[in-house]
Formats: sequence, C-alpha cells, structure tokens
Amino acid sequence: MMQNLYLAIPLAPLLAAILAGLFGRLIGRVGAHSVTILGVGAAFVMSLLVLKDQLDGGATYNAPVYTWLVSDGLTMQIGFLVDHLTALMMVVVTFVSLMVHIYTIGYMHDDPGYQRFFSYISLFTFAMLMLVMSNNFLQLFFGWEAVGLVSYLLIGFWFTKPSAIFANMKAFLVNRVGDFGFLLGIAGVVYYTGSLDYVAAFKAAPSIAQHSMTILDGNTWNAITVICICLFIGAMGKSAQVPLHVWLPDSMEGPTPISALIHAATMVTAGIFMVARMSPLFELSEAALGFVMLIGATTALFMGFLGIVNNDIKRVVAYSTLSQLGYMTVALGASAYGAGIFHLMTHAFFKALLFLGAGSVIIAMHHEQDMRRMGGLRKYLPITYWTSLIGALALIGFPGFSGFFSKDALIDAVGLSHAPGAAYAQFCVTAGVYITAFYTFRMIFMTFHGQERMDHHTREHLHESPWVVTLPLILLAIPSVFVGWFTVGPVLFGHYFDGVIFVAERHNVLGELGHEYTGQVGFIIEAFHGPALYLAAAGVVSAWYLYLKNPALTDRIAAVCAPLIKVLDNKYWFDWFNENVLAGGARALGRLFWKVGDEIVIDGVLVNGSARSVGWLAAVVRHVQSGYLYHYAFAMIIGLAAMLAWLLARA
Amino acid sequence: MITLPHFLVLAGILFSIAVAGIFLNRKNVIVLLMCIELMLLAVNFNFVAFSRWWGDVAGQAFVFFILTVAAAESAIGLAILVVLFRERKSINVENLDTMRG
Amino acid sequence: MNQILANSLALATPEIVLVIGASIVLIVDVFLNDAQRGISYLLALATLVVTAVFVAALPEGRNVGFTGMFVVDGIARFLKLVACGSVAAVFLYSRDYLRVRGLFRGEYFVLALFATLGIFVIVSAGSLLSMYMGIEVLALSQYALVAFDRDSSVAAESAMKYFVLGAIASGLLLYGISIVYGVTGTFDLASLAVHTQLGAGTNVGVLFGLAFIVAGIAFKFGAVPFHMWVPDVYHGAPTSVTMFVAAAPKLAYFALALRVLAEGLAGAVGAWQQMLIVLAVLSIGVGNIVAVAQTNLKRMLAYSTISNVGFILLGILAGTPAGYRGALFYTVAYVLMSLGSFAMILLLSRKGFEADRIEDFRGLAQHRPWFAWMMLFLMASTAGVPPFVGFFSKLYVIQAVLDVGLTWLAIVAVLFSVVGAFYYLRVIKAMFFEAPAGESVDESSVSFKFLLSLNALSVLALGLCSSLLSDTIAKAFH
Amino acid sequence: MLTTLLFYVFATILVGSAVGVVLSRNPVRAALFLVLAFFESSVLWLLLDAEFLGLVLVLVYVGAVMVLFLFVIMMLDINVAQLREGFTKHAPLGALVAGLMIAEIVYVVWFRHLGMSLSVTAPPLPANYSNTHLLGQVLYTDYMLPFELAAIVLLIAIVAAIALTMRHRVGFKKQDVSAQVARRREEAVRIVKVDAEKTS
Repeated sequence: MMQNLYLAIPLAPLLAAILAGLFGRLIGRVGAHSVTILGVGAAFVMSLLVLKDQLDGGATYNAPVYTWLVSDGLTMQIGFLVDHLTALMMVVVTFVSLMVHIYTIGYMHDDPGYQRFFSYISLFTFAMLMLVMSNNFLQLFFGWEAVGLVSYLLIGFWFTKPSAIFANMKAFLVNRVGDFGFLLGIAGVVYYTGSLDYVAAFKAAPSIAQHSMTILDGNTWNAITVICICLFIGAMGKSAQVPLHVWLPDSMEGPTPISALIHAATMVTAGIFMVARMSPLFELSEAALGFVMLIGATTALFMGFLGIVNNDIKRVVAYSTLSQLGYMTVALGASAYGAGIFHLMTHAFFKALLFLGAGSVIIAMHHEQDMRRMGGLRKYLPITYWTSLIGALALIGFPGFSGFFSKDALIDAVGLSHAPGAAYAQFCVTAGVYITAFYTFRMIFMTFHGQERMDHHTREHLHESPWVVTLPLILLAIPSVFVGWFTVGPVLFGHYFDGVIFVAERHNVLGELGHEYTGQVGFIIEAFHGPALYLAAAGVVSAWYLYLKNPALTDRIAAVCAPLIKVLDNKYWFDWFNENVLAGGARALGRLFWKVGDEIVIDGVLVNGSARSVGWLAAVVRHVQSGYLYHYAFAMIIGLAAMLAWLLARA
Repeated sequence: MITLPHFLVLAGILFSIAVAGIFLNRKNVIVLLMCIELMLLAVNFNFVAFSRWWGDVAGQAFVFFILTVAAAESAIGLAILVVLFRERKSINVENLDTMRG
Repeated sequence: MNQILANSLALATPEIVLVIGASIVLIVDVFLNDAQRGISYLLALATLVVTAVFVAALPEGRNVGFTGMFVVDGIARFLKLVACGSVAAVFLYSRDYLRVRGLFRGEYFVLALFATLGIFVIVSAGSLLSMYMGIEVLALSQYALVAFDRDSSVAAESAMKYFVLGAIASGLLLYGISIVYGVTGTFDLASLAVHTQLGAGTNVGVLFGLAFIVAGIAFKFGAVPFHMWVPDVYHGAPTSVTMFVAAAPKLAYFALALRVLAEGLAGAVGAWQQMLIVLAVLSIGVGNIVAVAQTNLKRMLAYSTISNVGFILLGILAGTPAGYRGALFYTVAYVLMSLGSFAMILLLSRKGFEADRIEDFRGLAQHRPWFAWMMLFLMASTAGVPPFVGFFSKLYVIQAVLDVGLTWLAIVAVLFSVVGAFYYLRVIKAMFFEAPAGESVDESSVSFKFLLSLNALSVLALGLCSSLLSDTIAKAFH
Repeated sequence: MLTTLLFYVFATILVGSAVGVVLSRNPVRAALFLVLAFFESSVLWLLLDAEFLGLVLVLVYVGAVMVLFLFVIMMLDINVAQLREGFTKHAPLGALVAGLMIAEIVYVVWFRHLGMSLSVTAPPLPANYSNTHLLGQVLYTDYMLPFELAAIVLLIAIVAAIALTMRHRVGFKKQDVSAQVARRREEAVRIVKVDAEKTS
C-alpha cells in the first residue's frame, strides 16, 4: 500500500509534465495548468499522508523499486528511502511547488511559453522528489543532474534575452565544477565500500576512516575527509556556497516563480539536504566539518553585505538566499543537522513568500525591478505589502515567527560547537543577523514606504495583483508565521530525527541545547538574553533611519565609504576573477572548456575564422574531404599501402 | 621456365597500374570504369594461376563469377554515368565536387 | 532431387521467399499505374513479413548447406530478423517521401529487396565465394538506389563516387581473397579457420592478403581512411535511400567482419587486431572532430556513423566473445538510432524542402514538442548518454576493450566521444533554444508518426532494459 | 621454352596496353587498349590451361562489355578536346604509388614466395583434362548458390539500368497497343451537325 503511494508521489508530477509538455497545444493553457496543478496537488496530499504515517510511528521504508543493471557486483537501481527527513522534505517541496504553480497562472499569463513553463516546473518537482526520496547515490546523482537540467532550462526560459542565455550558461558551467567534485565523492564511496546504497555505504563508512590517500607528494589525507569534501563541493555548487555561488544571482534572469521555487526554496537546498543525509559520513571527519563551517560562515556574512548595495529587488532577495544558505551550511558544519534542516524548512516558506511578493510587485510595476523607482507601494498593493512584511519579519527572526526559532536555535548551536573555526562562524552568523535585518527592511522601506518614485504612467496603472497571485502569498504567509512555533519542539529538540541523522556524541550541540529547552515561550524569553534579537532590531532601526527618516545621510555615508561600496558593487570581484583569471587560464591552457562552450554551445558557429581548437582541427581535417574522387581513391590506396608496409615489416 | 611467381607478379603489376590509373585520371569517368575492369582482370589472373597450381577448379569457378559480376557492374556503372551526363553535361572527374567537407 | 540439396534449399527458404517476393513486385509493378503503386509497396512489405516468418521457422543450432557455402546459426537468424525489421521500417518511413518526389516506383522496392537478399547472403556466408556474391548483390543494388533520383545532380554525383570507390574496394577485397586462396587452397571459411590455426595465421602470404581484405571490409563499414564515400553518399542520396544505406547493411558488414576475421582468419588475430586498432582510432577521431564542423544534418550523421563504426570495430578487435557481443549490440543499437534520426529528417521534409540542415530543426520544441523530445532521445542516445541504449552499447564495447588490456584505446575512445557530444548538443540547442525558422507543416501520416515515436522510445526502453537485447544477443551467439 | 617466350611477349604487350588504358587521353583509344589487354590475357590464360575462361573473356568482355563501353562513349558525345587537358603533372605521383605497390607485391611474391610450400612449377595435368568439362560439372552442383546469385546480380543490373536510364520524354511518340484496342467509337468519332450549305 505505502509503496504504491511512494511511487505515485513522484509519478504524478511527471505524468502532468509529460501531458503539459507534449500535448500542450492540444490541451491548451487551461488544460496545461489544470493538469500540472492537479498532479502536484495530488503529490502534496499524498506527501502529507506519508508525513502523517511517519509521525504516527510508521516504519522507515527502504527498498529498491527497479533494478536497472548489475555490473561487476555493483548494483544500480532505483529505490526509495522514506523516513522522517524524507517525509519533511517531500511536504516542503510539494507545498511550495503547488503554491508556485498557482502563482504562475497569474505571473506568466501573457507568456507564449505558458504550457512549456508548467511542464518544466512539474518536471522539476518530479526530479526534486526523486532526489529526496532516493535510497542510493546513483539516483541521488541523477536527481541532482535532473534538477540542474530543469533549472538550466528555466533560467534560459526567455531564450531571446542574451543575458538569460549567458546566465544559464554560467549556471551550467559553475554547476559542472560542483558536480565534478560530487561525482568524485560518489566514486570514492563506491571505491571504498563497493556499494551505491546509502545504508550499506554508511555501515561501511567507519572502515573508510581507516584508509588514507596521498593526493600530492607527501600529503596524506584521511579517505573519509577527502570523500566528504568532494561531496561537499557538489553541495557548494548546487547550494551556491562561496566561491561557487556566482551563478545564483544571475539565475534571477529566469521568471520569478522559478526563482521562488528552484533558486530559493527547493533545489538550492538540495546540497543542505544531501549533507544532512550523509551525516554518518561527515560525522567521521572533523576536518570536513570544519571546512563546511568555514565556507558556510563566509557565505552567510559576505553575501549578506551584497544585499545592502543592490537595488534590484529580486537580486536583494537572491543575496539574502545565499546568506541564509550559508546559515544552514554553518549549522551542518556544527553538526547541528537538525537545525540546518529546520531552517531549510522555515526558509523555504518565507523565502518563497518574499520572492513571490517581489514578483507581485514586479507585475504591478510592469516588469520594473529597480527599487529606486518604487516606493509607497503599500497603499496600492495591500495584500502584497502585508504578506511581504510577514516574510521579512520571519526572515529577520522576529520573536515567535518561524524564522526566529530556526535562526536562534542555529546561532545557539554554533555557539556551543567546539569544531575548529567555530568562533569565526559564530561571529559571522551573529553579525549576519544585523545585516539581514538591515537589507531586508531596506528593501521593504524602499519598495512599500516613502516617496513614490515611479513615473506617472506606471502609477496610474498600479493595482493589486489577481487572486491567483495573492492567494499563494497568503497561503505561504501562514506557515511563515506559525510553522516554527508548532514544530520547534519536536523537530529540533525532540526525537524527530533520531535514527535518521547521525550525530557523534561529542558533536551533539543540539542535544545540549535541548536540555535547556522549556517550550516556545521559554525559548522566546531566553532570546532576550542574547545579542541576536537586539542586533535585528538595530538593523531594522538603521534601515528605517537611513532610508525613510534621513535619506540624505545615506548618500553621505556612501560617499565616505566609496571604496568599500566599490568592493561590494563588484561582488568582491568573483565574476571578474572567474571570467578573466580562471577562464583566461583555461583559454591559455588549450582553450578547452570556455572556448568550446562558448563557440559551439553558445554561438553554434564554428568554422569561420581563427584557430578554435576543435573547430579549427575539424576545418583542417575537413579539407581532406575535398570532393574529388581521385583524392578519395588516393586516401584509400595510401591507407592500404601503409597497412601493407607495416605488416610486411612485422612478418 | 615460367613459374607461379611470374604470373603473380604480372597480375600485381596490372593491379598496380589499374589502381594508379584510378587516381591519376582526373578528367574522364569512363576511363575510371575501364581501370576497374583492368583491376578485376588482374585479380582473375591470380585466381587462374593459383587454380592451376593447386590443380583445383574452385579458383576458376570464382573467376567465372567475377566475370559475371564485373559485366553487371559495368552495366550499372555506365547507367549511372548516363544519368550523370544528363544532369551535368560532363563526365569530367573534376566536376564531381559539389559535395565536400 | 537428392536429400542434400533438399536440405540446403530448406535452409535457404527465407532467401528463396525474398527472391520470389521481389520478382512478384517486379512483375506486378509493370501492370500498375501511378495511382495503384501502393500495391507494390504493400507487396514488398508483405514479402518482408513472410521472409521474417520463414527466418523464425529456421531450425535451431548451426546448420550448413550448399557444400558449406551457406551457414545458418543463431547470429544469422538474429541478424536476418533485425534486417527484415529495419528494411520494413525504411519502407514505412519513406513512402510519403518517395511519393511526393515522384520516386514512388516499383524498382525502388525491388532493388531494396534485392539488397536485403545481399544482406541475408552475407550473414549466412560459409565461404569467401558466397560472401563475395552477397557483397556484390548488396553493393550493386545500393549503387542503383543512390542514383535512384534521376533528376538530382548530387544524387548522380554521389552514386558515381560510391560506385567507383566501391569497385576499387571490391577489387582490393578480391585481390586479398585470391592471395589467401593461393596460400591455403580453399575458400571455405571453416577450413580456412583450420589452416590459420595450424600456423598459416602468421604466414607472410596470408598477412599480405589479410591487409587487402581488411581494407575491403573497412571500406564497406566506412572506416577512416576508407570512409570518404560516406559523407558524400549520405548527403547526396535521397533521404529515404540514405536511411537504407545507413541502417540495415551495417548488420551485414558486422557479419562480414565476424565471419571473415573472427571465424575464418581467427589464427591471424594478432595482425588484424593491430590493423583494426588503427582504423578504429582514426574513425572515432576523424568522425567526431569533423562532425563538429558540419551544418548539414545528413553529413553530420554521416560523420557520426564513421565514429560509431570505429566503436563497432573496437568491439570486434577485442577478439573475445564479449567483444563480438558488444559489437553486435552496438550495431543493432546504431541501426535503431540511425533509422530514427533519418526518420526525423523525413518527418520535417516536404515537397521541395529536404529539412536536412541543422537550422531546419530550429525551434522544433515550440511547435512540435513531442518530436523534439523524440529527437532529443535519439541524439542523446547516439551521444552515449545514460540511460539510453547508446550508452550501453558504448559501455559494452569499451568494457570488452578494457578486458583485453587496451586501456589507452578505451580512454581515447571515451575522450573523442566527449568531443562528439557537442555536435549532438547543437541539434538539441537548435530545437530547444532557438526561434523557429518558419512555420512547420505537418504532412506525415499517423502510421509514420507512430513508428517514429515507437522507434525513439525503443531507444529509451532498450536502455532501461538493456538486458533484453544483450540476452537475446548472447543467446544468438550461443 | 616456347611457353616462356610466349609468356614474355604477351605479358609485355599486356602491361603496355594496360599503361595505354591509363594514359590515353582519348576514351575510344583507351577502350581499344583495354580490348587488346583482354586479348593478351586470354592467350596467357590458355597458357595456364584455362581454355574455357580464356574464351569467355574474349566473348563476354570484348564481345559485350567493351562494345557497351564504346557505345556509351559514342552516345554521350563527349568533348574529347576538353578531356585532354592537364594530367601529366600528377603522373610522377601515380608512378610512385604504383611503383611502391609493385615493389611490395614483388617482395612478397618473388622473394618470399608468399611463405608457401607450393611448388613453383605447375603440377602436370591428366591427359584427358578438360577445363570446360570440369567447370560444367561443378557449376550447377557445388556452386549452385553462387550461380543463382550470379543470375540475380544480372537481374539487378537489368533492373537498375532500366530504372536509371529509361524515361518517358515529353513529346516522345510510341505505340500503346492496349490504348488502341480500348479505343471506342464514341471517343474517336465526333458527329457534327453541319448546316446544309446555304446560298448567300
């Protein structure tokens, strides 16, 4: 019974995607969105059933569904592992996806690629479900690649826009770097354990820790550390951690619904999910955990800074996403996997809400995304305003809102960690609270309050978005407020993740926190003793002062801090570095990836002109195919004569 | 005394001339077809000679079939040539270069 | 009629049926006017079906007839069935194409059926003589088919090139056969195998002949440097003929290599393995590199064929049963994929428009998403992307090569196929990321679309259940 | 001794005429050289006791195939003058490759004897040896399969030649018997009512 249900959950959106994608013209626009919403809605309801079953003490399900092939003792199969972690992820994925589906009806209303879009997001839901439900590394990797592919397709959805094509190329290439590490990590697991199955691999994991490998001369590394870091490099690509984060801001070239679904709530959290799933491996390596924490902390703080200087409403939310992903990663590094997943869940709701809210603003503003041309939208877009405000409060950790619980618990957990680099991480996440509050409310104030800076024409046409847009906002606002309150006890400090996530006794920071936990109210009161709450309040107040009360001061500060702002405006020169140093190096090193990617994939033009690696070679070899019969015959005879000469020399 | 190698070398020379003729001839497709006939003749020489030396009729039977096939082949070759000439008004080998690369 | 002859004829019933069917088509067609031409088409299809039934009814195990010239074993039965299927698919696919272009004539079917007969004879050949006759039956029919569009100047040009080069190749092959006959005194492949195992395998004369024979086989396959005809013929011939030339004959050439090299000249494996290594590396390299520079899809597929041929040769040169099985798997998968790819060109073509340039596929995903996905399947499979069948065919072949210790060869093959993935990606990019060039007209019949969908989906299905095909092949080899 | 002399004489002419085929600039002359080559070969095959094949070569090749060649050359009305240009500049390359191949063949055949133990002198034949008789015996029995295939090859050649070259030209007049027989009075005769001539 349950097995059929598990099978039906990913298949429903897949079926819907196929129907909408292939028969899109046949079933029309209404048909396309009905069928996909039906598919995803069914998956959501069924996921709720699964979660309920799990909460009622249902057994963990772990079995293969289909054996694909057995090669040299290595079994490759499709299988499901459904436990508390999976059930939680399934509900989050299908719920956000459902909201985005509904929202898309309004957002993509006039787009000629309407059916295609619905087909893609349904397909994405399928791939994401396969990823989280997998019970083996192979399926995980396929799901991983599939969500990447759909993300790639969707970033380039408006393929007539050159910036969109550039952005999806960038996402593609950066993710290849991450995937390469990920693949190496999986290969390492298979090499040492001989199995692709999670359970078997985790069981054999302690034995890996006894192996060591030499990477460069004289440097021996523990095998498990190498494997974990490789796996984490995959997570860095997908979850956009420094320095592989560069693709995420650019991915905002895609339509807003997918920014909410893929680039905030679900796909980018796949890395977090993966590390949590691999906790039995990561727990074996202090070095890998330290590395995770370091990367996460850097991302959390420094990507937050970028949110302050950006004026594009979607990009501000995007940088906020980067920063929050950093928070989750820090939690993983501190072995507080539960806190990471908990923040992942709450973040999925309020960040999707913020993105969809931003989308609603963008619709109202006729696809204007620059906040400097907004202001005072509160009275035109009341529902959008209030829901966005809820999202913002949840994001900055207003007491009682869902983000408050997850973020506070996370910061406390990091404070208790003894891992190397924990002090740095603690500083970053604490300081990050101020930054988060500042840029979030800067965005709220610039958009909804203050002077109306839009032009006359736009103002006349300002009105609240249709119900298909506002309904998802309201539906998402509800969990943004309440989900933390109801789940913080069991998920974070209870036994929800027992037997699912493995934490070594010496790392068990959440357990330690749990001893002091006395209920939601106690948790809130406890927060008043810490700095985080005051930092958040300070952030809101500074934003209010600088952007509403005394905007002139902002310009003066900007003038004083010009060099700093330049650093931020250039996003720490990551893009510059990648494009000039890395790519330049690659060009110099045989014009391999960039050139080939650039020329063949982007331009599709090869032959005309200059030396272009393969293209050049192709043109040369092609020249031999002169069209003249006697040249052809000559080539044959030369080939024959050479073979003869070689044979006779041997005989 | 005429030995087997005499015939084989003769056949080899014929074969080589035919092969050279095929890529040497850059003007006339008909001569190409003749070179092919010459090539098959050289092969037949080998078969006949070997057949004689083995005292075995199989080689001669093979020649019989090669002759049949060669006749059919030249018929088809000439038919294609006629089609080509109708289309191009030329049988110049150098003009057969619209497809390349 | 004596018993031996009766037994031989019983083994050859599929061939006899095929000849009778072709003759019936030839005679009946004379009495038909253009409107009734469909009867020839149906008769030709019926001939293939009946032939396939007779193939299926052949006795199990290895049987020999016609004084050893004709062998019916598992491989022969399997290849004949696949050949029937793929030729029937070509007929079904090309009906509309031919009709629109005034090429829907009985001779097309007669010649294609005779070519099928050639394939049958090659796969059942037990002697170099019957093998040569089969090769010529196949080749002569193909020359005529390529030139079949009499009003096309490129078709005539490509037919002429094919003919001249093909004649040179059969000259080389014959010269090699004559030398091998001279040394061993036999045409029979079974006795040849005994001779070469007993030491003739390293004889300078046999090696000398072997070089010519390998050159002939390499030409048939289209392996570099004997590949020059492939792009021009694929490009110049009418697409339905290209489809024929690209698909079914490869089965025969696989059998040719298997029977002559792996069975007859098994004792000289060291020598032909070395030669095939060079041919395979050159084919995979040149095929993949030059394909990148093509703008014509038919030409691109021609270079893709060349590189695929390199992979088939990889399996054969391993010289192990696993290698032969891998090569056969590869060949069958290749036949399936090339049928589908050319069918896509046929799907988009219409009167006066060939749809054979890559840019003709632009924006296909927008107006005909189903077929864009079908093409995606086919291209991805040809590029060797899992889980499509093309991935497994490459996997098996490369495994076989690794098993015999030729690691560097496997690496080279994989590297070049990565380069090759780019040109398949170009087609996919054109379909999914570029704006349509013009409006698309849907003129294909339902049966055509159904068959094409089936064809493309089977590429996926055989990948997901690759054991289905590999088990059948293992049984055929048993 | 006589056979040795005959061999060398005919072999020389044969090679000469082969060179003639390759080097002739006029296709008609090339065809005639080829005819000569076939004649020489035929004689050499007689020296090898292959009388039947020697005769067939003359009958089939010279009698049928070469006439077909000449026929096509005449029919196509080729501009011979144009075909004569260029050519010699590639001759050295051709000579080089031909020389290379001859060297390889000579090395294997003459110096290595193909690695065979086969006697260099031909075995004697039985007194009542008849080449024709022997071939006739095996052709329809042991070689039944290739024989039938040869028949099919010829059929393919016929079908192909007709399919490729026969076409119904516009304005080409021919007799269609069935159409003539099927013709009825109503189609052929038109009855016109003509007014009686009036006087004006």
